[in-house]
Amino acid sequence: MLNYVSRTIGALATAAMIGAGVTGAVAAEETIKVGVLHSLSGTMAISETTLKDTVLFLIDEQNKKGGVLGKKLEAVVVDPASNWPLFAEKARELISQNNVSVVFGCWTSVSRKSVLPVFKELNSILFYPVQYEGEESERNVFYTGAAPNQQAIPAVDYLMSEEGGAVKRWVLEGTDYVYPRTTNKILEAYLKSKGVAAEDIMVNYTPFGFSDWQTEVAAIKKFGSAGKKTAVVSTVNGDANVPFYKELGNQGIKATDIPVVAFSVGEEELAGIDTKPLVGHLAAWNYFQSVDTPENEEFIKKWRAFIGNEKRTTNDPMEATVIGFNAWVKAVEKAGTTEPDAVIDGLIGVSVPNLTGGFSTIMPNHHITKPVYIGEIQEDGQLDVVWQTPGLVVGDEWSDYLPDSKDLIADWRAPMSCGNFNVATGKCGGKGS
Amino acid sequence: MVTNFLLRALDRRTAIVLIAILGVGILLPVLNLATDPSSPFHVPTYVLTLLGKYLTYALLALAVDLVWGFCGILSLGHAAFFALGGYAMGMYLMRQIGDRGTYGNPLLPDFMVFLNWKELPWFWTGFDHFWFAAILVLLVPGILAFVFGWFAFRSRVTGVYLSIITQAMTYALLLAFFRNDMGFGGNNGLTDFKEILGFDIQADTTRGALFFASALALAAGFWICRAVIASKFGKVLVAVRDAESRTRFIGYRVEGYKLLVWTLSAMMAGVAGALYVPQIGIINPGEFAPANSIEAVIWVAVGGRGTLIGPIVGALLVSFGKTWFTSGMLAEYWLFVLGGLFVLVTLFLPKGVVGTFLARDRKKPAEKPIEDVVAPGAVGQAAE
Amino acid sequence: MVDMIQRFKALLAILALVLVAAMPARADDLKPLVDGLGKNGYAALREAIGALAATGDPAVAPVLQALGAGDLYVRKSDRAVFAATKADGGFALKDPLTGADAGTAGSRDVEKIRVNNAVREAVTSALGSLTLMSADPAKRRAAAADVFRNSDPAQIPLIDQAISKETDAGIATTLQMARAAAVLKSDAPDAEKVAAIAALQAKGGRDVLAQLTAIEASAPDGAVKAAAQTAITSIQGTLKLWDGAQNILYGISLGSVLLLAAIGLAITFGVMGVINMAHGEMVMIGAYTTFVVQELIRNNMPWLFDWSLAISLPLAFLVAGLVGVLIERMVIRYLYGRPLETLLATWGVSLILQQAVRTWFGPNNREVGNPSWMSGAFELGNLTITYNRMWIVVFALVVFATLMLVLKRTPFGLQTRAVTQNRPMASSMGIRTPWVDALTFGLGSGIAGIAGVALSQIDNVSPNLGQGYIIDSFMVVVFGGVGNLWGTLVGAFTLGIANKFLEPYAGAVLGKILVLVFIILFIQKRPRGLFALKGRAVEA
Amino acid sequence: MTSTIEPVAHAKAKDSLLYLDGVSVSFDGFKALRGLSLVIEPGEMRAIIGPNGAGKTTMMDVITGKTKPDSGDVYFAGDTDLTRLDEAAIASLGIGRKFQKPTVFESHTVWDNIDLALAGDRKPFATLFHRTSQAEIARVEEILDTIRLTDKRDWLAANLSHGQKQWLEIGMLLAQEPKLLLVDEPAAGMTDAETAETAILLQEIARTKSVVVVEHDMTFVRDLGVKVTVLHEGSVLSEGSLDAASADPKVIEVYLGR
Repeated sequence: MLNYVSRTIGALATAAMIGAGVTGAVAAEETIKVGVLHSLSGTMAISETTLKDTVLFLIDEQNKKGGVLGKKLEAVVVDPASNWPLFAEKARELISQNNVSVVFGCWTSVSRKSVLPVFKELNSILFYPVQYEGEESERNVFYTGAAPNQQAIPAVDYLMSEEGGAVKRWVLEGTDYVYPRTTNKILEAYLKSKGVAAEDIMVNYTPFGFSDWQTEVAAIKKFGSAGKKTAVVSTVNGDANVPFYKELGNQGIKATDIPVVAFSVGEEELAGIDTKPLVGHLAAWNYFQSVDTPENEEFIKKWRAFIGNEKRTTNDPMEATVIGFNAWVKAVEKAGTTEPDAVIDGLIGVSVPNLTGGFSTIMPNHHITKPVYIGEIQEDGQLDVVWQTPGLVVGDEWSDYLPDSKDLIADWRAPMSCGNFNVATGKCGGKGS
Repeated sequence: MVTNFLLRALDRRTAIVLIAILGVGILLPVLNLATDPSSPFHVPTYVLTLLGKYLTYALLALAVDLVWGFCGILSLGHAAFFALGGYAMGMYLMRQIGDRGTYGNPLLPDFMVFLNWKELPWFWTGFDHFWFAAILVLLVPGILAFVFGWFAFRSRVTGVYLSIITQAMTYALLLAFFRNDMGFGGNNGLTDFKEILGFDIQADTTRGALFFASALALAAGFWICRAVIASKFGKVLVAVRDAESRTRFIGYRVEGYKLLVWTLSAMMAGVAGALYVPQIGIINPGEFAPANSIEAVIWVAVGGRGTLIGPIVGALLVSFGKTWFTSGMLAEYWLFVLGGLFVLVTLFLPKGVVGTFLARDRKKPAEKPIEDVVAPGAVGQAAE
Repeated sequence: MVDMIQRFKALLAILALVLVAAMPARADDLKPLVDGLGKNGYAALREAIGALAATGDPAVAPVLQALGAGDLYVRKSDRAVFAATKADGGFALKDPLTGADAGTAGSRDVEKIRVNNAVREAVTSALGSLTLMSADPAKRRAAAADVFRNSDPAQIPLIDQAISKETDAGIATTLQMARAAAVLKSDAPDAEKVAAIAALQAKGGRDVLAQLTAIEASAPDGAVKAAAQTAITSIQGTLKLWDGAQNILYGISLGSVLLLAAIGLAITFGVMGVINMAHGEMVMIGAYTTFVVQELIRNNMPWLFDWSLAISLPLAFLVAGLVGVLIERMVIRYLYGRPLETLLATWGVSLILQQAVRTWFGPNNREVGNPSWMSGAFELGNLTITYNRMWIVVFALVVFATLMLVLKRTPFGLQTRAVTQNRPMASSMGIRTPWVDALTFGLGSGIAGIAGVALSQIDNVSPNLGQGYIIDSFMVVVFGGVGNLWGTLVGAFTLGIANKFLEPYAGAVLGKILVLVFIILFIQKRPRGLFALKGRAVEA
Repeated sequence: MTSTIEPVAHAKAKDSLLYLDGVSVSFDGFKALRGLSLVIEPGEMRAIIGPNGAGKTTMMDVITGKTKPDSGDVYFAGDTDLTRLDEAAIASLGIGRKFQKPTVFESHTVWDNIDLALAGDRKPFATLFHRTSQAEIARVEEILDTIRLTDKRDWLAANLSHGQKQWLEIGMLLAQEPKLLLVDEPAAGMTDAETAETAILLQEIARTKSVVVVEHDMTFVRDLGVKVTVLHEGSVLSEGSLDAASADPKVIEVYLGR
């Protein structure tokens, strides 16, 4: 009896030891470790695997140039398996067990929220490369994707303009999670500030992975038949887009009648759809594969060579990863160390070339400057730029169109060093009153 | 009566297991806090939180085993109870943030602020108090289980049908909690916790205490399960598992038994969830995913259903495997391993690791009562 | 701005009228107009389009078409406009008017003429007026529809002219409607407008409603506004009825998808009692088979594309069926009589299959195209019926009927039923039960495979495809009653229609939750589903 | 409770232990019982015979509450309407049932099997805190003795032989202390010696309780020497002594006529 109990406990103890041993081995110091925290299995693998490959590609390129600070970079890849709590566990593992100097990772907001406390507690750096809802600025995180004002608002501006179709009536169609909810809140406030009446805005949410869009598309059609030019602003996420667009195409909603502008649909998603019926629908991003610059051409060429696929697409989050990575390299070289505090301080103001022929600069609010492009879907699945902002747009972490965040700003430079400084009360910590 | 009920189950073997669990529960936090990081005996915080998570999983597995291994109810929805317990705790932790949220709103959690909620929904009242949350950790899963079970068992929904509707239950809850309109933070769930009972949630001492609390809960769960199984009630459960209609014909109202053990099990799962959340730092609707429930069942199957040690061992083994395989270049193979494990265990180790172990110890026909081991074939019979 | 465009359009139409009869201008005269397309800015571009359309020369049509398709480029050196196609290292240039070769250019020497929706609309509108009197009735019909949509008062004379020449009754009606709509926007006398409203009301439908709502909103109080209001109320009333019909239709469509997903499970789970959690992955395998077939066809025999689904069907059946047989032989056969354990083992199998597909094909969505006969929609009264959904309904019913026939009328079906009802007896009568088991499981899996072919037409083809259907499939089978294919049929359509009726009121998420709760409660009432087999045989 | 028919039924059922009148059950159109009527007196032992599909098992299902009849009355001990009760309530009234295939709790020991069947409070909480009393131990030992399994008390029931399982099941019935025992083919699969012993065991039991035995084995029925009811296609074909029944031309036709 005692026998098996002790054996069981022995096994447990061994397991614990191995757990500690395998991951706790002290890293050999001749490399700088870079953590990659993207889901390689589960529902998010569809988007995140590409970003893992991108980081590996960038590390490879950097090592060809001799690494950083004379040391080679070494990727530490983990798979949080689209499981949000696992993101936190893996982040802790990367930082405290593998001693990585920086982590590139996360796609969904919830995964970022899940790892945030870990990065704060262990004081490390996360580069987050995906467009998101804003309303956040943390010392340990650098947001290289678009904030709402770098994507949603310019897109709506374009559609409201004469050349964008002078849209008067809006459908805000989204997946029911925080990014669409917040974006739509911001857009609603913005549209109303531009004189759009409440009855000219329709908001609808569907679940993740939604596949039967008949009712929703019919409702859009109905809403669009009120005699005013109507457009759909789509924050539909991930897999649900393909059936959505298929239904749009089949029900004959042409871009010239009711254009759909999407913030989560890029080249990667379109690769899974027959785009012929979708020509003219729009997407707003800070990068398109079709952008015709030498930098982009070279990047695509090298990327395809690295991945061994001559047709592999590129997309906006990849560009955001590139910008983040290059900025980190630059900041480390400037600081002469990978010490997080030095790098975090050093990153502000770092300016690196983006792939669309300009420069992106890391701002004191840990967001970056980006150009905004509106593209229309082409028959070949590419997005052709039809409009772009005249200059770079600074990412605005706290939206000016939400009542509770319009007074907040973030500035991580000393002496303010605050992610939610209230300009009305002059206090850090978001306190409004 | 209750003391007696518990003490009666405290045979030598149970005592050893309890001491072992509590010993680990004390030893590891002490090694974490009292030793220098360079010491070979040092337990890193990472390992401590990881094992703390495993312990809550083990408690969940124990809960699943209590109904599946001993009463033949295969629940594919236990993650729902786990998550509900977690949400109850998460709501308390959210209230503890107070005005330290990003917007500094003293009344509302952040996710309500930026979605323009004006007041706290009624179901958030009371969660300022730990005792209230602690009660709800037990009550919410308990009441859901009771209502669900009351309908299901009275209508004699059994076997596969029951499994499938438990899955429907957790799936419906998953969809419901995803809805931002519900007021539970939608897909992002509840996160950014600061304090529990006034202690910094990220402090090593708090982590140590939570680890010990998890061990304590596991030990208590083990003891209660042991006492339940050893009682006449437990024998009736096994009778129900092996031959449900026979049990009815000798006069036991089976639904009452199922309902009681089902509710007890759901409450245990709720406690597991409540301990899981502060250690992980987030609770979101993903915890309701049917796949999570199935994974819990796998822990039990791997460890050995119908034994009480089995689910604990299974949960630890599989979770450890998951941690190990999802790091580095093995990541791509994790699902192959997990999938293969399911297949191989069902095919070759129908009694699980511990069950097989025990069976090897007792080859000859049993000469004394065996409460822990499932007889071969019995489980299949119980299934239909 | 809007005003200006309106006036500009009016001018154009008059010009067009004048020029329709005039002699076609020569290519040389058109050339500067074509090069005008190369100016920067959308406004300039639209002006250039107008200028081209104003020539009324049919030779302009291909230029505009090329522009709409995004095939026109400007040579940077001389701002000349060409139709360009990608050739190695650069572009092959052609004169857009004559189609004559114009040499090549490097990829950095030319610049694409950017086309956006507004430009595309201008192109369609221009083409519409150019093709309104085309000899091809199909082109005329499309043009008439465009004219109706634009309902530009300036085009009234043009429309009148077209009506007088039109021989096709259908096109003539559309033109009449277009005229009525245009009249409403013009400054015609109220009486004429009221008559136009009556004409439009008679046609009804959503696009008319759109036109009328706009009129109603802008018209001053008076006869026109009142007439518009009555017409709107009347059309809305009719549409409400149509909405009900549309919901049923959507429900049937969703039901057919559920039926397809569940029908294979009705065999493996319903008939054989195996809880096959890998069922969704069989659907996925079918969808990937379709992808592979289409990929081969695209690369080697593009003319076969419309047949790709027909070719995929038997292959998907075979591939998924074969995988099913393998699973049965390697795993499930050891687990008969232990249904809850098959659940665990097949869940494991499903994880392995998902990851295998992810490893082979990559985690991304794969493109499966709709063949032409499955693209688009047709109108039936005020119902929009999309071809792909319609064919899927038909397909689901055909699969169902075939399966019924196989099970009821063939020796194999007889053996299957014999084995599932009384295994020892069947075996002692000389039926090779292991074979029947394997083949039945293969049949269920194969059917899931062909369901995958159909579902690839409306959903993502990704490793997660199967996961999306597994819970719904189980709900359908359990709700309908295990062991009864009719139950699966009725269950699928009931749940589909219920879902679609709830959705407009409760929203997609709550609707789905309500359906799930309903099923949970329903199972309490009838623990063995809608079409439960009663009696001792079931409980034994 | 005060419908006009019930008093009549009560009057007829009053003196009987088990009273079935006009009971019909159908499954998807197949009529398993059609107007079955049967009366068992207190202390009576009755054998029920009939070909396969005659409705014997369905009749047992109706009495024990597993199947609800479509029509007809089922009364126990005069005035208890069994159609309104579930299996557990009926068992608590004192109706025990033994299945055709021996059904014991395979992963329990012989002792626990009897212990579980022992009369007592069957509510969940009562069993949770139940402590086995000396009286109960004595009673289990007594029953073990009766069914000749004392030396196997710690064996798992799964390890018993077929005959021993049959006896264990009978022992469980005894432990229930029922007023009426329903026994389905107790001799199936037994050796001749076991069959004979089983008959003796049943007769012993019948001294204090009413017993209904369903059986195919004519020798066994003859050994019992009790009144016989012949069922056919869901209703009673003939009733009386075995000899009288087997002389009944209707019975002969059913058994030999085809």
